[in-house]
Amino acid sequence: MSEGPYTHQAADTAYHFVKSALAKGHEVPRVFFYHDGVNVSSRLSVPPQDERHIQKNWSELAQEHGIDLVVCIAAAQRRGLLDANEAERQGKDANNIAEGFRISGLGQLIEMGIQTDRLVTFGD
Amino acid sequence: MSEGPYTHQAADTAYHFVKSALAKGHEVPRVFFYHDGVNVSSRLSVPPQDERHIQKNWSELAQEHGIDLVVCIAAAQRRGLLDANEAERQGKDANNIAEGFRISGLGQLIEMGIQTDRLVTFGD
Amino acid sequence: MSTLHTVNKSPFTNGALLSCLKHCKPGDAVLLIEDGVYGALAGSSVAGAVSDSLEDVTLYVLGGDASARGLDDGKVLSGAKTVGYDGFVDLVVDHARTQAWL
Amino acid sequence: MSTLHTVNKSPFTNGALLSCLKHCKPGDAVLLIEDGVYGALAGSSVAGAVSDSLEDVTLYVLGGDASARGLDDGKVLSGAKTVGYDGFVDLVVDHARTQAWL
Amino acid sequence: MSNIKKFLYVNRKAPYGTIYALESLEVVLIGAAFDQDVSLAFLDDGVFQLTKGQDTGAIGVKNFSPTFRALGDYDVTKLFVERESLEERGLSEGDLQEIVYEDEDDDWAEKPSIKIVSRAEMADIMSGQDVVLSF
Amino acid sequence: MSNIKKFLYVNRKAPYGTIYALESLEVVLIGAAFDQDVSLAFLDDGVFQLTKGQDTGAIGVKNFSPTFRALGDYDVTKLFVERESLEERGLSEGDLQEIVYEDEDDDWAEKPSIKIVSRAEMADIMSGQDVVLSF
Repeated sequence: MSEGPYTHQAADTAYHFVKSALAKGHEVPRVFFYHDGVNVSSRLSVPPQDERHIQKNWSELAQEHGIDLVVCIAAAQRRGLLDANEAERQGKDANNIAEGFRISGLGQLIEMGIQTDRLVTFGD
Repeated sequence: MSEGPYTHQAADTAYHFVKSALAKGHEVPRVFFYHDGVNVSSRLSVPPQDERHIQKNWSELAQEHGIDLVVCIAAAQRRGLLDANEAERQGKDANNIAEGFRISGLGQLIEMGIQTDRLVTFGD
Repeated sequence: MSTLHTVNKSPFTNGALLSCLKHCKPGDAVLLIEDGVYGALAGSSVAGAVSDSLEDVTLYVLGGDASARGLDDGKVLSGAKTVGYDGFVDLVVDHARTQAWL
Repeated sequence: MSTLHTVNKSPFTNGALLSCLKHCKPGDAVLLIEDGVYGALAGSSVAGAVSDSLEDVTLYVLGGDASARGLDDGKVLSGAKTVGYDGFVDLVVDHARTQAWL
Repeated sequence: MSNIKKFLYVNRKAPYGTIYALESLEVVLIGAAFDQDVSLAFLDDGVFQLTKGQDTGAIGVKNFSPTFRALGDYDVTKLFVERESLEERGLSEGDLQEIVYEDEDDDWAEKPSIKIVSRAEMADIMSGQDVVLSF
Repeated sequence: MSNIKKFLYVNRKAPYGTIYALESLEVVLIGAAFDQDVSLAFLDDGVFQLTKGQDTGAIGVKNFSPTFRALGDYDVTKLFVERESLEERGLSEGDLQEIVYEDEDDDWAEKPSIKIVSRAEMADIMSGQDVVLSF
């Protein structure tokens, strides 16, 4: 997932794709958020009432199906996405990563390329 | 300013442009951050040591020259950029807007279109 | 085994679709998603180039994206096949790899 | 009074530069910035179309963006003028309005 | 009167794939309160914003195309659409939704807001503005 | 050996205007630790990533083009560049920086990492991969 929420449709398309794959009985072990895709993980997003809530949709889907939502640490740091540990380590007074997302390295992407049968990229 | 930091060069180009305009004696009363441009205002950004710090560059330039840095409230809410007031109003447990940026409405953009001699857009 | 290519940009603004078609192997599939669905418009300035490639390549259009943009079946190139998100999943399974033309 | 147009996309990927040139009035200026500077490459597949428009329009290239991309003066279309950020500011002042082709 | 400026909103991007079309419309709606001389330009992929029959149900994104029909109530009545852009996309005026306004200077007669213009006319419209906002 | 997959990193975007080229390189560097069969493809505007003489001083952005020359140390030695993409941009191989690696199977002889290929060869390279990552 390579693009941010609302700005590009990629986060929506990926969500519908993953839902369909799960409904068909496929396994989706991990979604890796890279580039502006890391912005999907912010729990501070407040979309208008009549719009979908992209972060919540992902968090709920992940909880229901045990998907590992990984946010790339390098991409996230640049763009101001931090979890509590990272915030403390960087001396920042706040953090903004939503439940269900975890911060880790690019190796988590490569690992999936090695272990899974298919890898699909959504982005801009 | 219509695009986010690091992902697109727009925030850098706008910064250099504004610096040059000020150096030449022009007035730059306001910079309006819209679309993904609102992401520039996050104080949680931690770029690598050898990269420029886009948010800090803007905050410092604004403080030095009295520029009004306005972050569009509607665009910011969607994308998870909140100041302390907004966070409280929305029931969020954290906020992330940096000093020197203030959240306000789109009228602040139109107003500049009316009052200034020139309006320049940087984006994607 | 063949490749599924995805294209998500309008061919009137961005070169991704034409570049993709030039790199397809016979038997590959191209799935148009998001703004990419405009690549299936009949009667457009790129329709000829797209149609020509259909000899070797199967063209799919993500139906939800087409409907969102007001592209009904009458406006879509004959030969293009409409699929849903579940069809997208099947295409990924049925091809050895998926290449996104971002 | 004339218009300053800014273009920040590569013309090999995106249609912004060609659309911009088709909407210029005689006396307008086009400033290539960011990835737009590739539009000033001599000998490219779009160089002819760009050169043709230089009869009516003045073409500027933001020097810092050209240097960043390894475009030295020898690679740039003759007729294109290189400016710095301060020249960019002057161009904005010297034209009645600035239109960004995003 | 001296404070009335000519504002042009330039729309060159398709709807839904990116948010620019929607967020452009949000600026237009807020801007309408400022009583300026407002025009909207639709060219290149921007013409896709006005196609009729948009149904976003399957992609889970809000369909904002009906909002264009409300622009007349905000006194936004000049929507210029470029003919060449339509033609390149295999579209004609009939593929666009009908958008009308009530003309208060003509006994509230209902008139079309969309005006199809040539590329040369679009260039003239652009060059006659005080402020150009691009999306 | 059964765990060795063919990874292709596809680079189609210019450097600096957007971050994709830089963040692609970051994936390549991390990915090199996994001992897979790695190739990089440069086509369309991606060929601009490899031009020589890049000097980012005036734009205040980090020049990452020297990093390509370090790829050999990470055993990333197959950089395929599409000839047609170069030609459309008025470029030739001489406009690209020289990138070499030391071949351990050939007494550490220095060999070029960049290989110019035709569009048809690029299509063959793409179709022979297990995993394709696009930037």
